[in-house]
Amino acid sequence: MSVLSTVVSQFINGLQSGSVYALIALGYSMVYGIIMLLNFAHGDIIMVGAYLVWITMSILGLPPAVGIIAAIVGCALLGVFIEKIAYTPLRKSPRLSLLITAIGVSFFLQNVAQLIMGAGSKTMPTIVSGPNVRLGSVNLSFVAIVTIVVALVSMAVLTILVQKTKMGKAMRAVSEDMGAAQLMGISVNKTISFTFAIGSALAGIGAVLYSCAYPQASPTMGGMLGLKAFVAAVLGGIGSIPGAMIGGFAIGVLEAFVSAVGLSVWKEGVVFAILILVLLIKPTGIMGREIKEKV
Amino acid sequence: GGKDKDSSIKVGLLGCITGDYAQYGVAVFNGAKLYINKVNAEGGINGKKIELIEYDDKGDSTEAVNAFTRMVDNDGITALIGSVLSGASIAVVGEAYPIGMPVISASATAAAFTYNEETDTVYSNAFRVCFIDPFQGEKMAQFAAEKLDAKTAAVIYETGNDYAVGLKDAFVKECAEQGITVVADEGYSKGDKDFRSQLTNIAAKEPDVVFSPNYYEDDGMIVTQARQVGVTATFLGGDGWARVTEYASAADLEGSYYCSSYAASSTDAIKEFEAEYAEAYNGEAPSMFAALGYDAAVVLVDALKAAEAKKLKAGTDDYKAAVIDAMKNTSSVGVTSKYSFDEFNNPIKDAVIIKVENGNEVFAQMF
Amino acid sequence: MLTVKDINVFYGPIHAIKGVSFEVKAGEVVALIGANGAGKSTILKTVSGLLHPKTGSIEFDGEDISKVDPHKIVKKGLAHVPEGRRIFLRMTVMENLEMGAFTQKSLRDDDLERIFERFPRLKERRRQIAGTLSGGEQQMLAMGRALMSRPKLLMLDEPSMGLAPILVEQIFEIIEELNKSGTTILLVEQNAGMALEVANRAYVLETGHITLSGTGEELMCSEEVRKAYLGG
Amino acid sequence: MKKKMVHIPMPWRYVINAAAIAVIFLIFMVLSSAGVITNYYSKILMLIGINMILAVSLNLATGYLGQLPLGHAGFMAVGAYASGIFMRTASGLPTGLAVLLSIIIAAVVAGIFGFLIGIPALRLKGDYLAIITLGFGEIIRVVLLNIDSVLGFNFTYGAASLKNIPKTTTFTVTFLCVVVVCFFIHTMMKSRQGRAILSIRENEIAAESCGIKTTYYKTMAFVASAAFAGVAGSLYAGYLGILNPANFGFMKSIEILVMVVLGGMGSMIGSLLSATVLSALPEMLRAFSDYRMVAYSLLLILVMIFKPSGLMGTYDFSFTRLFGGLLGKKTGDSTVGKESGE
Amino acid sequence: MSKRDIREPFIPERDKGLTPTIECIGLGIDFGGLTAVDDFNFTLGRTEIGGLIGPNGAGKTTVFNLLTKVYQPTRGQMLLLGRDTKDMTTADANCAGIARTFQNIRLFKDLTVLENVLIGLHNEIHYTLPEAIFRLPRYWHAEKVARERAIDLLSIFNMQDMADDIAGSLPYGAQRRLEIVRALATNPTLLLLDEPAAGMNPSETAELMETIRHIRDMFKISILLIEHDMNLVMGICEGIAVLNYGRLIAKGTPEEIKNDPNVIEAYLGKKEC
Ligand SMILES: Nc1ncnc2c1ncn2[C@@H]1O[C@H](COP(=O)(O)OP(=O)(O)OP(=O)(O)O)[C@@H](O)[C@H]1O
Ligand SMILES: Nc1ncnc2c1ncn2[C@@H]1O[C@H](COP(=O)(O)OP(=O)(O)OP(=O)(O)O)[C@@H](O)[C@H]1O
Ligand SMILES: [Mg+2]
Ligand SMILES: [Mg+2]
Repeated sequence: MSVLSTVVSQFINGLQSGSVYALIALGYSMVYGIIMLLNFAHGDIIMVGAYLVWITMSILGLPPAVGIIAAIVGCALLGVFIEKIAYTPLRKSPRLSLLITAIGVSFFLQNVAQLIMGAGSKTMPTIVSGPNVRLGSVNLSFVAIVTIVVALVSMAVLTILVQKTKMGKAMRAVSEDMGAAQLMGISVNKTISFTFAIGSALAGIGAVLYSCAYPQASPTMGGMLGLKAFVAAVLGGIGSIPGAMIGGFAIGVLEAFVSAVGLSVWKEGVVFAILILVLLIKPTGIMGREIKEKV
Repeated sequence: GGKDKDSSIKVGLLGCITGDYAQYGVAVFNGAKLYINKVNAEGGINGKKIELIEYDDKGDSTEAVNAFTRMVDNDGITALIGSVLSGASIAVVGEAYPIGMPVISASATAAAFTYNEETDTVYSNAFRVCFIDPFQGEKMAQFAAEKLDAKTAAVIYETGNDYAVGLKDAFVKECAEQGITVVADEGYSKGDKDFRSQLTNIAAKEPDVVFSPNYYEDDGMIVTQARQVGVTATFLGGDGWARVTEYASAADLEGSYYCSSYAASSTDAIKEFEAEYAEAYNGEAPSMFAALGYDAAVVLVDALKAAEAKKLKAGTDDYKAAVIDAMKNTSSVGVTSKYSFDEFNNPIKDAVIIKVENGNEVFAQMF
Repeated sequence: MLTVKDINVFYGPIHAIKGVSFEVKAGEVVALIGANGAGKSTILKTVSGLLHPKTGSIEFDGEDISKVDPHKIVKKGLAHVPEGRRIFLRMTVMENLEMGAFTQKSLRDDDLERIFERFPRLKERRRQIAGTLSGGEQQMLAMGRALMSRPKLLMLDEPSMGLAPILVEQIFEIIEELNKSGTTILLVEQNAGMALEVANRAYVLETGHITLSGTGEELMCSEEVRKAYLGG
Repeated sequence: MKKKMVHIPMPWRYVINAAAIAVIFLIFMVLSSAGVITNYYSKILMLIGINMILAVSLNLATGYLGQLPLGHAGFMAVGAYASGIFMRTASGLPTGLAVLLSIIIAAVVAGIFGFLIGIPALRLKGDYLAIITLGFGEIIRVVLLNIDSVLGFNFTYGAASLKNIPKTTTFTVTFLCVVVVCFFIHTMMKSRQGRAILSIRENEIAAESCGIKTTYYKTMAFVASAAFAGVAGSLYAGYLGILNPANFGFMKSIEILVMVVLGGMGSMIGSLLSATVLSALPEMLRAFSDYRMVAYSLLLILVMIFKPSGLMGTYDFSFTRLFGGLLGKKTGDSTVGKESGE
Repeated sequence: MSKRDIREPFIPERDKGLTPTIECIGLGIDFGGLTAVDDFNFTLGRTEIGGLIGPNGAGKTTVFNLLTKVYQPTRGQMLLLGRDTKDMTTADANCAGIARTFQNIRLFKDLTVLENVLIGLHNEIHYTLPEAIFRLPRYWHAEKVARERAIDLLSIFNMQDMADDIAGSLPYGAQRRLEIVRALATNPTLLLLDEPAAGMNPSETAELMETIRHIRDMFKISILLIEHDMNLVMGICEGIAVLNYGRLIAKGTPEEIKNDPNVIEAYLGKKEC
């Protein structure tokens, strides 16, 4: 293989995993945007999504489409349910309490999943399949193409949703000042639930794509994924949709190249070092808008 | 139930049954419990039931030490099966050695579990029924050279995992002896699911064999992705490969070899064990960890019998010494092998080489 | 239009409003005056649904709204410019105004024009981030935003606070103007003199009770009011 | 809201505090020599002590300074390794001296790391500070894990663990460290420096306008917080005798944060209490086996929902207040401690 | 603009021979494209009470932020007691003698009133961290002195009884007064008050006026205040500067300002105050 095609292959590798990070980061970012909560349970919602795919397809033997819908709808419902049970009562509490609750929810989901599904991982059935594409000497896997395309489309839809619809406006208002938003005629509860539903549905899509690329589901799979998505969201500028996208791709590609040059041992170190560097140069992330406090 | 103290022999069972490595812990627990329950059902030892004190350590050294101390102080155990992970097991031995507590682990593969290199001390109380890490690495390098005529090799392993690192180090060292050139040395971190970058590099070097001494879930993923990025080499692995066929396709795995202490359905004893296990645990098929858990219990129970035969009182120092002594000179027969221990308390048994054929893990040869 | 009957409002254990009743008739300007902490803002918050009374009733346009959520009350035609303005600091001036029209089907240019006419400063600063506006500019924005929802009843909480004298005058002019064009207004003010001047009727609030009420002029002449709120 | 304050005069307050601490210590010693406190319980007590130090040290940065560092385990790791490496080579020294030195070394090394990391990190605020410290914590872990294999020396032993560290941590040593650390933090917070730290939490711009060099005090609090985490690390090294980078991951930092928030931000007694509860809880839940972690997580969620400001709010306990209360008069420390309106 | 030399204080004869407290020469700042303050020339004598007025958004608070170094000026120079303040931070400016209150109150809300003042006294208290940790005599002494001083300062506003209340729980007016006390505690030569009477009723405002004058006489400092309440401004200011769109449009005595047609048009409105 030529150097160039290796580089291109590595780049595609990075884009593929980056797409998944980006989708998850988006959900992270949206939830953060609206209630300023680092939703540590977000990664675990993905885990639930993956199990939902596994259950519908491997246990119930239903076709992939059903599995995909089950994951997306299931995750959205779970997200809203968690928000209602665990986060709503804490809306007026210090933010850190909310953070700890989110950590509690994350532990809870992991351990319950382990109790129900067992500790080992489940092998995912094939969800999508198709022919690989050859571009010159570069081998493009079907799954990679699907992953990248789905991520890009989700992103576009979401951008339109947030910028052009009333719900999107409501989300922005609620994220700034819940009281004032109510006075504008916005239903805060509905808006927050909606945000969780969308964010978690994205996690559901993420779960499906992840399962296509890495066909295993385990109770602890959400932890590392969640963390990386979190990093991606912050890198891109938390609260920003294109930011989450850029952050996700950046981390995916970065990881791919760090591993490619034989530094995979230091991958996490390098990713965090880059993150730190970016934050020091631009403290609100790549796309984050800096809001100076007026004195 | 400690009402009648003499009516039971208390044995600790320690390992990670929650957390990232819970699947190994649960398997070891299941295997060990299967045998102990069997012994109890048959009337126990000397009319005494074996009472298992089971604690979870989450794979965490601190928790393991605390749980072990609790077993000793509050529960009054006489011997310990555990822990499951090497790190936790080493920490526990540090506590168990000074008090002469017999310990047998089903899965602590790190050499340091029974032998402290720096102080040159053998922990005389600690035994294991699994291979040590270097043994498997050496075996596979020899196998690659002698049976596969490999000239070049690549390795891919989890860097933060002492098991994987131990196997890989031994493999690389032995390769040098055997005249195999290691052309690529790629690592990854715990929790990684994407190995394409490393595998793309390996593919570019076109090695004869790839040694992937990790746990089966990762190995399955690695082999799958390797084929996607164009690695055609024969894959080799350690005993962590057991059940790998559930995690990668038959085509991708075809012709891979790994070294193990356990080959599913390969002997009558194993078949019987599989049947018992399936009956006890909802039809589940046992993994190597389950088999080793079972074997650890077998070796320990035999040693307990020896101590009982000496009419010693469970829990006393003499009793423990007798158990240790009996284990040292054991000739127990477990499901995977007949056991005896070398000077470092490591089991002397041949490795089983398993080959993946048509999606089945079949016994290839003893090596 | 608005009838408040015997409401009691609590902040946890703090009994902030103790059996207050008053009414605002369609087309009126009604002022609520009183010292710091008397409970003026609390009453407005209760009317707009941000707080709910423990007992008592609030009728708006013949409907009991004492247990209705604020966003539904806004849709019924009640706008509240809260204390401290509560504009969306990270949005631009324009976006704030759009938010004001949230209950409307679409943003209407004539609404926008009217507001820019009243507050030319806002037009100038259309694209500025609201958080960087000066205090007075923020106040204008808050009023402009409330007007975007075309309210039947507009509640203003200390609209003159922090404003330049010329603007204070303007604000009161605007209040009169709005009232003339048919908007009913409930006004809370520290600046009692100005408030009583524009008000048809006014209530004086002291530590959660209404102690006086009457027409603007009556109160202006009242000895007690002069002493306490008009500086002698 | 007004409290009548009757101050117990100063020297007496010290005597009361010292006596109370001595009594607690004596009770433990008596109980352990009577065999009531077994080896197991004393191990748990040591662990509680270590976690107490971690919690109060993080509380300094979180509760008092108002920042949210998520890399506290990194400082603990640095301290633990520094101390562990020292102890492995210090066999010639008398044990007491070696232990003392190891603790000081751990504190200094962790403090230096705190400084190096604090300088860039403290330029950021809120969640950005959280993520950047998380990053540093992870980098520390990755370096500890890989530095040997890269540079080819035997220093941390990476994944194979740093073994054979003398197990010198005893109940007494832990107890003393807890007392000293708490004393340091307590007296620091009741000084002008402590007030400067609090003012930054309350309103940074106003603090600057009061002539407080905020960068300096932020760094100071951060370094102190790191150094004390190093002390905890040192005790941990001597407690377990074996160190593996995996023990100091991101989850450990989270665990410490949970202690601080659960106890009540800015409440030292809260940190101490929740460190106790959260260290003992998994042990108490052992009987639940499989359900243990589920119960733990549920408890976490429930406490936060029903007591969002933490177990103790911002309440700070003082022996003298208790003592004064017993004497039937109210005393108050008018600086740090303040009663939350329950 | 009145004919007076822009480099002169309002009452040049009072503090003859003394360097003015503050001298701004052509000070200006831009925010992106927006020029918030431009060509700001202003001098305040050692014991003067000055007023800064102007329409909303004229740039008054921004001037305060420039003086306290919260913002760095885009152009121009600022001398504090004759010293250039170019490289100072906010904290340095305070140490050099500028203290302020904020338009939107910025107290240390969760701390007590006394602690708020003690934090103001931060640089007046002298002991090192080790002295504090080991509670050496200097610590006790300095703390005792500081506490007494804090209570003294609080008693200027009759707030000594509130010393142990949580600052955030005080009524609004008291919070404003506490901010002034905290600013005074930093031992300033120039005190900047941003709308000190906002949210106060007329009788409270009258009281505040007295107190401000009293503070000047007692501490012999200069005071610059922003206020929209003309009773207060005209009542106590010895000189007034009027800003509009970031530029000075008038400067002079209250009488002069009251009758300046520019000011009436831009700020006061037609009605008599
Ligand atoms: N969020 C709250 N929690 C507790 N008490 C509150 C809260 N908000 C207001 N209060 C109390 O309720 C009473 C009434 O407050 P309110 O804000 O309605 O007064 P106000 O008349 O608007 O005063 P001001 O002129 O200062 O705006 C006061 O005693 C106040 O301290
Ligand atoms: N950080 C900033 N970024 C952008 N524009 C700013 C910033 N700070 C102030 N401005 C603008 O500068 C102008 C002056 O603001 P400033 O706050 O100084 O007004 P002010 O005279 O104090 O008004 P008020 O009396 O209403 O408080 C305003 O138009 C404001 O929008
Ligand atoms: Mg009010
Ligand atoms: Mg201003």
